[in-house]
Amino acid sequence: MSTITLQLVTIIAERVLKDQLIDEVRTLGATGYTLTDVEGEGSRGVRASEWEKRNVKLEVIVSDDVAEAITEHVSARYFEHYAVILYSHPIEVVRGSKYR
Amino acid sequence: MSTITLQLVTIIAERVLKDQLIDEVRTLGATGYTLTDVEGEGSRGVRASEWEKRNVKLEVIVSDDVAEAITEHVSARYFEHYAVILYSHPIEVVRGSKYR
Amino acid sequence: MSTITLQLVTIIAERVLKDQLIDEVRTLGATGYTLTDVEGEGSRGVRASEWEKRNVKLEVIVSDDVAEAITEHVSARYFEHYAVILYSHPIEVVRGSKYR
Amino acid sequence: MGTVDILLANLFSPIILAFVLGIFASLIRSDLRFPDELYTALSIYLLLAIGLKGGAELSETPFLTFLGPMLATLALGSLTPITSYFVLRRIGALDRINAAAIAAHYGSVSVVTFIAAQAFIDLAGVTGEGFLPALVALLEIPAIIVGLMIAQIGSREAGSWKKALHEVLAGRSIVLLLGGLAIGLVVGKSGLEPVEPFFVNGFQGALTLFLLEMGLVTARRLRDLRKVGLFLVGFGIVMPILHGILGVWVGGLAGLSLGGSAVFGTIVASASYIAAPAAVRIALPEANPTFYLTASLGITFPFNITLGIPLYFTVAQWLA
Amino acid sequence: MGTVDILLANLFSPIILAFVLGIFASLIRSDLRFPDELYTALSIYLLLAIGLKGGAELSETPFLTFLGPMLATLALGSLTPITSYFVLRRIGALDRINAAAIAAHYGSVSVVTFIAAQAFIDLAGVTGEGFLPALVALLEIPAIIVGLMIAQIGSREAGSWKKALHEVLAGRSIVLLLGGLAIGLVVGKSGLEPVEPFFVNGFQGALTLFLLEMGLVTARRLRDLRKVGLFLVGFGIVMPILHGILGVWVGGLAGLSLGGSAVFGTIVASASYIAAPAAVRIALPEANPTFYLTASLGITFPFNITLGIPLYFTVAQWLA
Amino acid sequence: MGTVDILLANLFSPIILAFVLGIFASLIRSDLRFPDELYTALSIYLLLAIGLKGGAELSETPFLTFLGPMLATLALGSLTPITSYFVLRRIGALDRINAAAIAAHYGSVSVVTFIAAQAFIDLAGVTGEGFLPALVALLEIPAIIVGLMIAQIGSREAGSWKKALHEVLAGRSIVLLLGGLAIGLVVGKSGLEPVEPFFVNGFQGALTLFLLEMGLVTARRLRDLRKVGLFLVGFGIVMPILHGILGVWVGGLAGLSLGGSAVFGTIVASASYIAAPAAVRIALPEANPTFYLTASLGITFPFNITLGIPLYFTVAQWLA
Ligand SMILES: Nc1ncnc2c1ncn2[C@@H]1O[C@H](COP(=O)(O)O)[C@@H](O)[C@H]1O
Ligand SMILES: Nc1ncnc2c1ncn2[C@@H]1O[C@H](COP(=O)(O)O)[C@@H](O)[C@H]1O
Ligand SMILES: Nc1ncnc2c1ncn2[C@@H]1O[C@H](COP(=O)(O)O)[C@@H](O)[C@H]1O
Ligand code: NA
Ligand code: NA
Ligand code: NA
Repeated sequence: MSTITLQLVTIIAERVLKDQLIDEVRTLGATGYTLTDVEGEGSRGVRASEWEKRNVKLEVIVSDDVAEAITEHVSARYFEHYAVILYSHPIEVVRGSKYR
Repeated sequence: MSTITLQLVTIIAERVLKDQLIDEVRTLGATGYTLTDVEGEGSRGVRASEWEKRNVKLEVIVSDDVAEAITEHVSARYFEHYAVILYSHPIEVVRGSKYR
Repeated sequence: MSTITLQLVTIIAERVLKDQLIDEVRTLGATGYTLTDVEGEGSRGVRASEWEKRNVKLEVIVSDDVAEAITEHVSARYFEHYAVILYSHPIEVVRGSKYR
Repeated sequence: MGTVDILLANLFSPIILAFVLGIFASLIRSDLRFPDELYTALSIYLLLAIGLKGGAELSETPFLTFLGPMLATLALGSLTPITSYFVLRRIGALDRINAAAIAAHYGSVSVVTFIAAQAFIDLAGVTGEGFLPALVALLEIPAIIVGLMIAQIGSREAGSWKKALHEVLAGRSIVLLLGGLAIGLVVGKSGLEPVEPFFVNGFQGALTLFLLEMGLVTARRLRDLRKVGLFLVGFGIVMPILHGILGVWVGGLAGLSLGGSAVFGTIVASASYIAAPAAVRIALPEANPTFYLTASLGITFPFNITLGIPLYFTVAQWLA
Repeated sequence: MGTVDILLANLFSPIILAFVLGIFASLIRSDLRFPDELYTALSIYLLLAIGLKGGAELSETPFLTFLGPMLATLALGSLTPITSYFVLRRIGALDRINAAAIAAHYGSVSVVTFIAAQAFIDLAGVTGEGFLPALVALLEIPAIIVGLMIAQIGSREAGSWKKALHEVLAGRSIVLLLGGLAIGLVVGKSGLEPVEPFFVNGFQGALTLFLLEMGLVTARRLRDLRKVGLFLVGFGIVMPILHGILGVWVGGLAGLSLGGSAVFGTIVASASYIAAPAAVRIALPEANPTFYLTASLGITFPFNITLGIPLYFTVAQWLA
Repeated sequence: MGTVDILLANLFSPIILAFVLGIFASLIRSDLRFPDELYTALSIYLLLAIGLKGGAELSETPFLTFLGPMLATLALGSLTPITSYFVLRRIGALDRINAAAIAAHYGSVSVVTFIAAQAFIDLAGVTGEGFLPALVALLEIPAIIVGLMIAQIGSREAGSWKKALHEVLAGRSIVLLLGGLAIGLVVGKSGLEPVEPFFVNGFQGALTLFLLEMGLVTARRLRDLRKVGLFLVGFGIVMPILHGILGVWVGGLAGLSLGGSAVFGTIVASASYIAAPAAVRIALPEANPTFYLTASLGITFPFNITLGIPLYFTVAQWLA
């Protein structure tokens, strides 16, 4: 089975940012996304919701370039004031053309 | 701590396929699985449910051979007509004999 | 964008262990954690809850040393009697200093 | 009541207005969303409640009166997918697979539309037969089988029939409707008294909440209207009218009361959007869900609960 | 009412039939499933409601009548795990750890069984003392402590006692039962009136829904029956009968009314499947959950709510 | 009723005691937790119910009586964030951004506090105007706009205004309140009858359950009290008292009844902890959520529902 290597970029963020993060990763080139409700604690703590699972995990499968663009954007825009983390690692994907 | 390297195969699929996917990965050699309710959008869009978190993420830890077999099977059977994606990457596992 | 490599350690465990696992990974050096409700089956099967999504997935981003410590601890303490699995893989993280 | 009064009484009832509110909230992109679990909880409640009530009433009905309507149900359940299929193929020029998939939906039944019809005749001060929920369960199945059979003829690559059928037969709507009916039948009206405040008195309110959610869901479908083309929009309105009138008439012949035949016409007119999609998705993966879901949920469902039900009721009044 | 009438009245009540429907749905592999959140919501509601109602009634009961039943509860709560343990060791030849684990479950209490007993005596037209929910809370704890203590004797590797105890004491069933009781006590019967439609009138219906889910859950356990062996199946039926009769008798001695001692017998007979498993899993990880869960949830629970409760009630009638 | 009676009647009502139970459960680290979905379901229910009831009553009120209160609402909604801001800057010496963020919260409104006030005057045997829910919706918005405007003046880096505003205007509390109001208005009192058992009779009970959850949530906030400092604790009590008295007085001037002005005073006194935080988090990310959430949810909310409401009611009695 021929596969290609792409990046899986994971963003964990406070829920209030959900919609705008989805918009932004799409604009930067992601062809799809997967969302999971998660809970968590980190170094920043409090955020603007006492209800609803407090965080979302947004996963996008993208090329290296798009991964870099998303990383830059999220770091610049959200890291200072919001509870957001981002990480990525390579994965093997079948039918890679789908993610372009 | 001695660990061994196995594959973590992730399948994201529309919910209607949940039960048969589980059956199939077990038949192909997975000794266990983990399921998460997720939402998402990709290139195909619509599917047969307006309710319930629309996708499931099925994760299985398997040897390289089983990973390949699952990848072949899912590609052949589901990719044409269903909203399904599959990817994999290596992980370090303790007590690897459990997954044989 | 300058990133550093850390370990993403994933623990999937029966729900009754949730609180003590969180306490323990923090004690061993994790600066944060992310929790997801999951379901699953493995080789051990039954556990002490018929309700609530039966497993939790606990993910922590940590340095290699802490990853090793967590792996040792969880293996020693839980593997014999509880339904618990653990695996890890390297990820690229922005602002790595946060996780020390 | 005159026809216009009936229509207005329906349109200005809390349940229909809640449905409209749901659509409106979705259009202004409100963050109002029902958790999946609330949707599931409400539907479990509504299905069980309708079964229980029907069963308790059935316990006081002579069983023989059930035979005619039962046969009528099986007949129409096998006929309507075929009429739908031919209209879709001949007039709509759809391909075999998609036509069969949509036909399965229009032959089958929407339980919520049934419940709305029940609520409507209640409002109109008329009662229906206690066994109507049983007819709903009976009507849900044959059309899906017929639809899948049509698709199968001449197609080699058979989908998973057994799974699709089990999906419908052991599906939660059938289990809860028939289960509730059986319980109601066994305990009778007096045995149901302790649970009446919960299952009977609370019913209309819970239904209102449920239709608010249905409005939110339907609105999402409305966005796909353009994709399905004008023919399917017309089909989604004209087909139920024809099936509905047919249903009212046959229901009357089979011995149903005024209220009973109005409700029967409604369920014949209604199109499934829960059981059928799940079965069709498994058995006919090549069929395009945008077509069958948008038609049944985006067009026929809102048409039926707003204009269709009063129409079928009026027809039933004429024929009575 | 004669014994047979009592039995039939129980078996043909909506709540028991709903339980049977749940088992049936699971056997035919229906996709009917309750979301976890609905289960949690219903159990919060039921526990609080039972507490509130008990509290309001308690506010009109002289406090001294509470003393006897309280002591009886503590005594039986410490005795029943010991009798269970010896039967399991001597007759069943189970190892120390598993015997202690199961003993903790049979000493403790199933709140749903208690609620079913309350609903049953209501149906039978009898009332129980308002403080019965308090006895349930009281009975939940000592058995778990005694069970864990038995396991500890002679075992070096101590599990986490403190966590296990906190799990029970601050567990939501105790908090909601006692909290509801306290609120009901403070506001009294008149103060409870505004919330009566919700907490009192809706109760039986919500319980019906809840037992439907219990049926689904129990059925999953039934599949493990083979794994636990014949002895444990017998134990799960005979032990509650003995404990139940003992409970009815001691309850009567302690001054409880007919209804009160029937309910008291039931809770003594019942086996925990929520609080005890969680505590035992933490404190005795070596014990096999298949044993204690299948026995308490798969055998004793269905036995008690179908046959046990009418039996204990009949015994209470004889002794009264 | 004397002031003390009023106070005790409020403190010993099931809803306030349920709130206290929630706080208590959290303090003893009970595992009692409401699933998010139950919280959402209850809040959808409460908002829609309060709207429906208000709308039905409004349908029998001459519309002109609505004008005065409407203007009063807009005036106070613009004034209270400004008074709050100056107190926070001058006396509290907070920085501009945090002061503006908190001011937006104290100008806006807490719907649960409003509902508690409605329940309170019901208990006291007094009724309020049917359009009060409309005033709540009206009051929710201007303060948030004013708060964000204050923050904007002199700050270059504008947050996302449009998103923040849409978040409030199309937020589910506004949509459900106004939507319910519209439905109630259209169907009138008689049209609401079928859904009354669900939406009216069940209301107080559902509110009790909801306040139990609010207690659990508030308790989590209480842990942050130390972090916010003594000034903010005082502010969270004194500011609502001042705003509340002002509200009662202006409400009376605008023509509201005794019950109406008590409730109006309460909503003016209340601080938002749902709509405002979401909007402020988006538009003013630099503001510290610990400050505004702890003040509005941890201090002002519990103060208002326990002591505040009886106080505003007493003031309304004096002024009447
Ligand atoms: N070390 C970590 N490991 C795993 N998840 C983390 C870690 N740190 C933070 N997170 C997640 O990221 C979210 C935001 O983190 P923070 O910005 O540090 O508050 C947290 O709520 C967690 O869900
Ligand atoms: N680029 C992507 N990144 C992450 N998840 C994706 C991506 N594309 C698709 N998915 C997930 O896979 C599901 C099916 O995708 P599709 O078949 O493209 O509709 C979607 O609903 C998403 O949950
Ligand atoms: N091979 C596997 N692949 C993915 N998840 C697994 C696998 N084996 C076990 N798990 C997960 O780990 C949990 C505990 O496994 P076990 O201890 O084998 O019962 C299961 O409930 C699954 O969620
Ligand atoms: Na039909
Ligand atoms: Na017991
Ligand atoms: Na205010």
